[in-house]
Amino acid sequence: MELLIASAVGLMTAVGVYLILQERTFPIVVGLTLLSYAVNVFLFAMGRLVINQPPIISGADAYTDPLPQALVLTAIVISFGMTALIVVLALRGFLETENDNADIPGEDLASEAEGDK
Amino acid sequence: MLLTVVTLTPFLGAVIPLLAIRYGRNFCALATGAVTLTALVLLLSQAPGVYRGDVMTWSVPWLPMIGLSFSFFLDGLGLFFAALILGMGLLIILYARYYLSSDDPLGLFYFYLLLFQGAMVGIVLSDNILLLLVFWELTSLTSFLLIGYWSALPKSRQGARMALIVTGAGGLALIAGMLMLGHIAGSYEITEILQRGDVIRSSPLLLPTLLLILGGAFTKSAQFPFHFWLPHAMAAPTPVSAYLHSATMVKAGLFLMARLWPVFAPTEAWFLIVAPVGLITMLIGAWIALFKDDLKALLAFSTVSHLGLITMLFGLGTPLAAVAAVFHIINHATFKAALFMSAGIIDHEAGTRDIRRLGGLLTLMPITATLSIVAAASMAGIPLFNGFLSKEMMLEEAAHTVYAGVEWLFPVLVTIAALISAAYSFRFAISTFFAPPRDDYPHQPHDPPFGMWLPVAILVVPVLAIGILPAVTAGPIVEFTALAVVGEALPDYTLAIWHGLAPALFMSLIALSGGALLFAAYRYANALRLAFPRPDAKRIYDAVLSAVVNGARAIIETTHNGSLPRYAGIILSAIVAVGAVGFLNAPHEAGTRTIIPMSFPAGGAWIVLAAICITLLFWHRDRLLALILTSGVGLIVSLMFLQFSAPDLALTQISVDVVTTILLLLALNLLPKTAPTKTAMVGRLGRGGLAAVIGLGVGALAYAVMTRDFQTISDYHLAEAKPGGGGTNVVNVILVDFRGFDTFGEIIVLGIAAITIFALIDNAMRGAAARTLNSIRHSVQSKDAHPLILVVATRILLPLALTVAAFIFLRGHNEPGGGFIAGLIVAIALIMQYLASGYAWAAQRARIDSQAMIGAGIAIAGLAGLASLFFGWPFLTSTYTHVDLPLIGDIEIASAIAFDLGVFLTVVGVVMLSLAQISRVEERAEREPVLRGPMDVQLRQGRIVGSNGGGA
Amino acid sequence: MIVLACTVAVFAIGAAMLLNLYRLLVGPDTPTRVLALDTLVINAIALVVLIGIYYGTSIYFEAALLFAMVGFLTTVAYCKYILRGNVME
Amino acid sequence: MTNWIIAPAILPALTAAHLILAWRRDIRMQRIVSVAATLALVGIALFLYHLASDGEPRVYHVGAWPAPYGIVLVLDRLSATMLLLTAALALAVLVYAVAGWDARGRHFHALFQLQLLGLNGAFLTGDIFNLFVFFEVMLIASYGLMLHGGGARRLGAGFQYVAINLVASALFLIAIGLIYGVTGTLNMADLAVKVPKVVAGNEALLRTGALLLFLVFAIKAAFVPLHWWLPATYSAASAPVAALFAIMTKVGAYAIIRVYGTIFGADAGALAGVAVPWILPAALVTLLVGAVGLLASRTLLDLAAFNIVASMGTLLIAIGVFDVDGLTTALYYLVHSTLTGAALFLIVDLVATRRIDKGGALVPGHPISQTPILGALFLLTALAAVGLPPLSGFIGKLMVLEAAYESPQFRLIWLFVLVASLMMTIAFARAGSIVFWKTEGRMTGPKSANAPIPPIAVVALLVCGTALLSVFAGPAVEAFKATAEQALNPADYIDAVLGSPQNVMPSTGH
Amino acid sequence: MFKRFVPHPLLTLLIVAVWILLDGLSWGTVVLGVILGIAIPRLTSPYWPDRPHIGSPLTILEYAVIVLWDIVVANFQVAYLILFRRGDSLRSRFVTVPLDLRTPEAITALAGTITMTPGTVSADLSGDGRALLVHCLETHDAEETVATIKSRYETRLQRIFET
Amino acid sequence: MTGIGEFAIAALICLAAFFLFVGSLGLAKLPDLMSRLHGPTKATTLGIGSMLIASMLYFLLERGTLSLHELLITTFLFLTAPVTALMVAKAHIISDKGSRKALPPTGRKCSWAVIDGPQAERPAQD
Ligand code: NA
Ligand code: NA
Repeated sequence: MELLIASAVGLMTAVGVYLILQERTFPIVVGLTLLSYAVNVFLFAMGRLVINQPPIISGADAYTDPLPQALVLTAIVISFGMTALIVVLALRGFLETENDNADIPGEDLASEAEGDK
Repeated sequence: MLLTVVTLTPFLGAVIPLLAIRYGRNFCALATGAVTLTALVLLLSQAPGVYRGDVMTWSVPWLPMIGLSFSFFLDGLGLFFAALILGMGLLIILYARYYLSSDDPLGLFYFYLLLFQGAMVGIVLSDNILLLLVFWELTSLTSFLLIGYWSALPKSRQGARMALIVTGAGGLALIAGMLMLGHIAGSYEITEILQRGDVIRSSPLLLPTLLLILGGAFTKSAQFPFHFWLPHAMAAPTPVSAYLHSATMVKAGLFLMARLWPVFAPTEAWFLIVAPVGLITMLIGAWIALFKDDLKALLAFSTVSHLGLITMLFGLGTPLAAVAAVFHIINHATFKAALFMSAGIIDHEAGTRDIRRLGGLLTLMPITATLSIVAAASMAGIPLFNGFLSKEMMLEEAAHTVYAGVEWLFPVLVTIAALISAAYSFRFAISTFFAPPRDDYPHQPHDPPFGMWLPVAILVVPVLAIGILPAVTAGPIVEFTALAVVGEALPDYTLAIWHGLAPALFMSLIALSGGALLFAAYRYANALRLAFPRPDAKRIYDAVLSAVVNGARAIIETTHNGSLPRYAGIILSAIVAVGAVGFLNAPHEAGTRTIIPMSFPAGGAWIVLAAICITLLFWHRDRLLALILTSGVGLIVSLMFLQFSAPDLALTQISVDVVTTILLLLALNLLPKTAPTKTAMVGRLGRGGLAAVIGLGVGALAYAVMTRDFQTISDYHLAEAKPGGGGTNVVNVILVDFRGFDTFGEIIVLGIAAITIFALIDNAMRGAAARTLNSIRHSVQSKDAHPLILVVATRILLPLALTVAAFIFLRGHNEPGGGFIAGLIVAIALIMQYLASGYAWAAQRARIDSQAMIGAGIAIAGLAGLASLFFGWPFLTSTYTHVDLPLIGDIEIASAIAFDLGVFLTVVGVVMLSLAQISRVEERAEREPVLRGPMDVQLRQGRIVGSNGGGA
Repeated sequence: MIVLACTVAVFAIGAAMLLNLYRLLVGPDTPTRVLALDTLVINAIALVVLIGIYYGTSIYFEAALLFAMVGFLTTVAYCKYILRGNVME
Repeated sequence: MTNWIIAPAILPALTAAHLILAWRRDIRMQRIVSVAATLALVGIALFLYHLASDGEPRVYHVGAWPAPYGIVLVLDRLSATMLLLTAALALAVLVYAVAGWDARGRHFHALFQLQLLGLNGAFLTGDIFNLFVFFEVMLIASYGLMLHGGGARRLGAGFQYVAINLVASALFLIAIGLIYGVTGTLNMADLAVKVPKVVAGNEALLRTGALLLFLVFAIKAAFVPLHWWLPATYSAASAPVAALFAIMTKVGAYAIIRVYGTIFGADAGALAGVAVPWILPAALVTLLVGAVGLLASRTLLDLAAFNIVASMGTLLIAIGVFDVDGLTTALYYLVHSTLTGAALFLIVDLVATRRIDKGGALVPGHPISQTPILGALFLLTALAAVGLPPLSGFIGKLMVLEAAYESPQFRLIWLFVLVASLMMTIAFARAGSIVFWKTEGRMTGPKSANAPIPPIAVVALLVCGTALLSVFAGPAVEAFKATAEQALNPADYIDAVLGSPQNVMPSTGH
Repeated sequence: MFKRFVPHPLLTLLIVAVWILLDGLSWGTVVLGVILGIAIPRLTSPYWPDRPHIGSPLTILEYAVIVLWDIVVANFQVAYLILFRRGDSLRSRFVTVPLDLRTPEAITALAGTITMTPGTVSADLSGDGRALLVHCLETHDAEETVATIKSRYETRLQRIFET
Repeated sequence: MTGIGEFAIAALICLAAFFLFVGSLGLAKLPDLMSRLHGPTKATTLGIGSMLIASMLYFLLERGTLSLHELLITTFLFLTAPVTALMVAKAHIISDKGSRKALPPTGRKCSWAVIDGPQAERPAQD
């Protein structure tokens, strides 16, 4: 199992990173979503994998580590907020410039005269 | 104490002219003069003591950690320079009053001047060399302002910047040198350092230290090859040139050499470096001066030459050379300042400073002429004028100087230099005053007002006095000053006109007669000069500077090209590099934890995930598909959470994903649906490689950790959740209690995201964005916006969903669930309505102010946390109790639920606000009128009411 | 016996999911993919319930419940997108 | 008494909530409430600074759970200093913004308060995951502020800023995961206890975690080559926001001092000073890039932005030395560069808004109104930035050179520092003479009669701050020295956090 | 009085039931369920204007039983088709079902039923809501299919919703 | 604990598994989308249905606890499945020109909603 999860994390990370390295905003957003999946699973896995011992106190003799779960929950929520924001940001940037490149529209000062001479 | 006062007086007094100018230029000048005079009087009041031989010091710590202190000391050298600076200052103030025209801001000029004066005095009175550095930099700065005083003139601006940059660079070298000197000597106090000469001389760091300090001194005193800035600084108003560039600032370097003379002069390096540099400067300066047609330029290079002379004298390292140096400083200060002022007067009166366009001024302005001629004679080194005496001594010293085993080198070269300086002095005097008068002056030149030539006259007096009676007039000053420089008893010497038939006498005669001849043969000399290449320092400097700037731009603009892929690529590569180095440089052992056997569904899920990921890799340009695939990933991840005992995570992931998907869909509707393939194969391979490496790394780390056992603090959480936190769902108890502070921050993140989205969209309704929205052409496929069957279904689902939400919320503390998930479910339920019946219709019915909801949510969470303070417990301390209600029976109420309510409200508010905002944009982009009805097909009691185009 | 049944079921559902995956990736058109995703979710629900039976715990039911709601919403959203572009007009 | 430690977090949060709830549409009330709250924050920060100045760290157990199980806030000299600096800067910037910038978009004041919440939380927390959370609060608020006002360039830069920081956040989680996965704890003090005990077989993992965490802070601190987001972001942000951001890079510096002084400090056994060797080289390059960037500037905003990079370079050099003198210098320079960086952004804004046709472009333009005062302020700010006397920049430079003298590479450091300040001198001299001297045509900008005073006053105040920092360098450095000593000797910190819990409940029966 | 508190008794009942399904049967849950059962309909009523009045429970029960049975049958039919018939050999086609139903809820119910029962999926509604588009997986006689739909389901639904 | 009960549960589970598989098989196997729709919408619902009944029985007989969540899930699915199918069908009709041609007439003046959108009532043609 550990190998499955580790490889899954690696795979999601790789694809996420690859998408983040694109020029356009939308794939970058998708990439970031994938990356946060990967990272959440990674963080979750740091509590080790345990089957059928949910951290719900029920007189069972053992429970999985609840702390990483709480951390991942926070992480999920935060990355949700961030994703929402960056999606709108991408949209907004596109509306402003009519292109969805993830670069910065310069003020092109180069055209203007040189400095002190 | 008093020394500090002397130093600070000009600084504090600097504001006076700014205020005094209101009451007229004369008053302003008087006030400024008064400031300088005060300082001068205070200083001279100490003269007797100093000449009695006692050194007065005063010190308060400033920054002990680095040995910086406010410490001053006064000895012969300091007194001499300080007096020179303040005395000259007085004359300049007087002169400038008349020189500057009425539309020049005189107050500002005096303000700068006094600041400069203070800085100079500070340099010469500082005991702490770090303090000296402070003043040193201040002189560079104030001279920058003074040179740029006529900022309208390009020459002034460039001259000012050149001076600042060159002397600034020297200043930086000096900082390094001084710090090293301090570290070697173990003290930053000059008085101490002078005691530790031998320690310093024996230090391995001696040479770098010396070079760095000389770097400072040479730049300031315009020594070759840094001499080029000084003539350009002459763009400044003449009073500035006279003050900074002949009398004072350029002498700061000389002062430094004099100050540290006892430490460095005995070393071989000192002589080998300083003496030749001075000599070369002396020669080059003189040679260039000879061919300058601008009076001020001529004087400027002459100054360079004389500074070289003095530098050389210090460089020779013999006590008598030092005496000569001091003597020449006095003499040069007098006649050169006088000449600068006269040049200014001539410029003022004749409207030009070009020698070729001047002539016959002797008759037109006799007073000025007489004074100038006297000063020029001194500059030429004619007997009975003070310049002659110090030059004589210089020649005497040079006469028996052997450099690198060559006897003739110094004697010959200094004689040539003297010869040339005689020549340009003649040229200055004769072609200005004696040459046939010209008739093309803008207006008849005549002597200036009294106040303008008075300073010149005052300066010419010592020229003659010293020239005739040196021993009486200058003797004591020179002696005490030289004593302070050398630091030990001086060998016998006499300041006299006649030293008998010494070699110097003959060298002098050669110089004068040769000078006369050279002036006579000026035309041929000039031809000779023109025959050789003449490197223009200014052009080189400009070329270098613009090369630097352009180079910088090339670097920055190619690296910071705004390409996110590149930025991200570099950052990620750096991460990989550092991570790899970190991992490989430490021991690592494989884990020993027992592996969980693989199961079929897990394997299946893995295959699904892998397949989706790989597909995504190749088809991400079809954005809708990419989105669908991402939903698939989310599904698998949620299942994974379930498989490994994390129901809460699964619930959260599931509900978050759907909201994200809808957000992305809304955005995608306005964004381009596909992206062109423009990346080159290479680029794709590079990115793929980097991605693969990172993926491998993260996967490997995950595996490494998962396969080893560890001790964790969460046993405590498992143990305390029920008794301490009052809940059996440990994850939820951690979220709202153990680590409630995290959750508090988390909902605030959500809140901020929402109001940021709100702000972002809010201004999308205007300007460029609005134009884009209007230009978007939707190819709407179906005309059926609100399918009846969908509408009805969602109407039934809504109450059910809300019920579920209530359930999830209430049980959260004990079973999987909680405020966050409940909030998302409510949001989802509402979204269903939006989807089915349209945002407009649904929003009308949703009487929820989502922004208020967010605010309330955060407030409730915060206040719920604060409540515990009133019971004397820290923020977010929770409690719970069991109440036994009739019928219902025992139920447990944990105060954490209030906090969870805050979470709930925030979440609902955030989701609603975000979607609402994007919908606003979508509405704006709509082409055709959208039905505002709940369902497009409207059926009523057996009648069908068509309702197309019914806009709200 | 139940365990055996569960094992069989797990394999059957796993196979079903792989079939869904096939449709999801092969398509050909977007509605098909959406349908495939929807079916995948339904199988997931079954899997969750099955796990519940297998481990004899009811802790996972809310997950199934949520899957049911969310799966529906997602599918409808995608379809609405195909139909109208703007899913919330 | 110790309850006040939570105040810097709660006050801004509730203020923001109140602003969103009550005064969404009333900018006037927003201003009043926001300024009042920030004033109160300054007061609280002063009090906390006073509290911390006795040298004993104070611990606040949020939720009354004992450390390391709950989240603790720790008030020591370092955190108190950062809190005070932040509050003071915030007040100045806010006053500047109230002159009009805040009305150019929605929710400025709420975002501003939440930004403060994020900063304060980050400075106070003693738990690495909670640090992550407050980093996120700080960042997302900064996104909001940075995008405040809209505009194509701002949106473009904003997207990059957000994207890069999201990557950084992912890295942060991975690092935390690794550290937790090996040590099983999140509390800094507890980590400081457990890190030295880590078995050799786990060392590589922990070291990797530590270094990845360092990279997160390095990105925040704009270490070259992780700095890409900074110039564009800062030059695109509105002036007051950019000025406030002067503290953002310092958070990275703070975190480095905190984490690598406390958790991976001298007593951390095999992992002692794990990140330190990386700091100095990167710092030198950062300084160089900053200086080159200054030379390359085409606008006043570039100038201000790259000045931040350069000053971070210098600051990080001092941190790179990582001994008491080094950190003392670092703290001095941190305060200095924060004030200077902020002042520069504001004065640049004042100038650019007056140059109607040319704006911030470094090309000759009209003479501007109020040139004397603005010119003087620009000159002084430039002096501080370049490191010329009489302001704190010069002393800071001397301190850095002094601190580096003991280091084996002191020649290299000196070379970089001195050459860089020469380049900066050139850059600022060019800019200043173009903007203030090389002018033609009629005067533009509001007549000094009807120009609002507060903005100029704010800049003047910041400059005064650097002047005071210079004049009273002695006492200031004394305080910083004490701070540095405390930061480098975590024993007290650990005792305070893990030792006798003051306000913790008995383990059961809440 | 009762009407004012419980505007939609059926929905309230449903919610109480759901609540009990979720929370298990106890006095506490019943009370809480009732509270929700009253609160939620009030909250959601704006989203569901003019809810229909429902006919006698018996007819509903009868209908439910029929449909459930048909669903079971349908599943086996479809299973057979899928397993033992080559895809292209299926005679699948669209048919139009003209509607007499008027209430949206009724139409929805019919469409749902059709989809869940033998070999048919309702695919769309006519623009005026008077006809239903149905896809048959395997049919030889469209008219017959339509007829069964109308007789077996629509009439009953009319009795439930529109009398 | 009755063997019959256990057997029933096992049988239901297998039945569920069977239908789920068949449903997905149909999705994969059938030629066009409209036919594929039949598989999931029916088979899966019954599959889930019987799985849930199995689960209920399991908890009732094996655990002696009455677990009724399953009913709720079923309700949701039976409520949503037809709508899902309808929406997918509409999406298909829109995105696939061929099938749009193949649609039978509505027998009304207006065409299907997905194509023409809502229309005012007109008398039936006959
Ligand atoms: Na608590
Ligand atoms: Na950016």
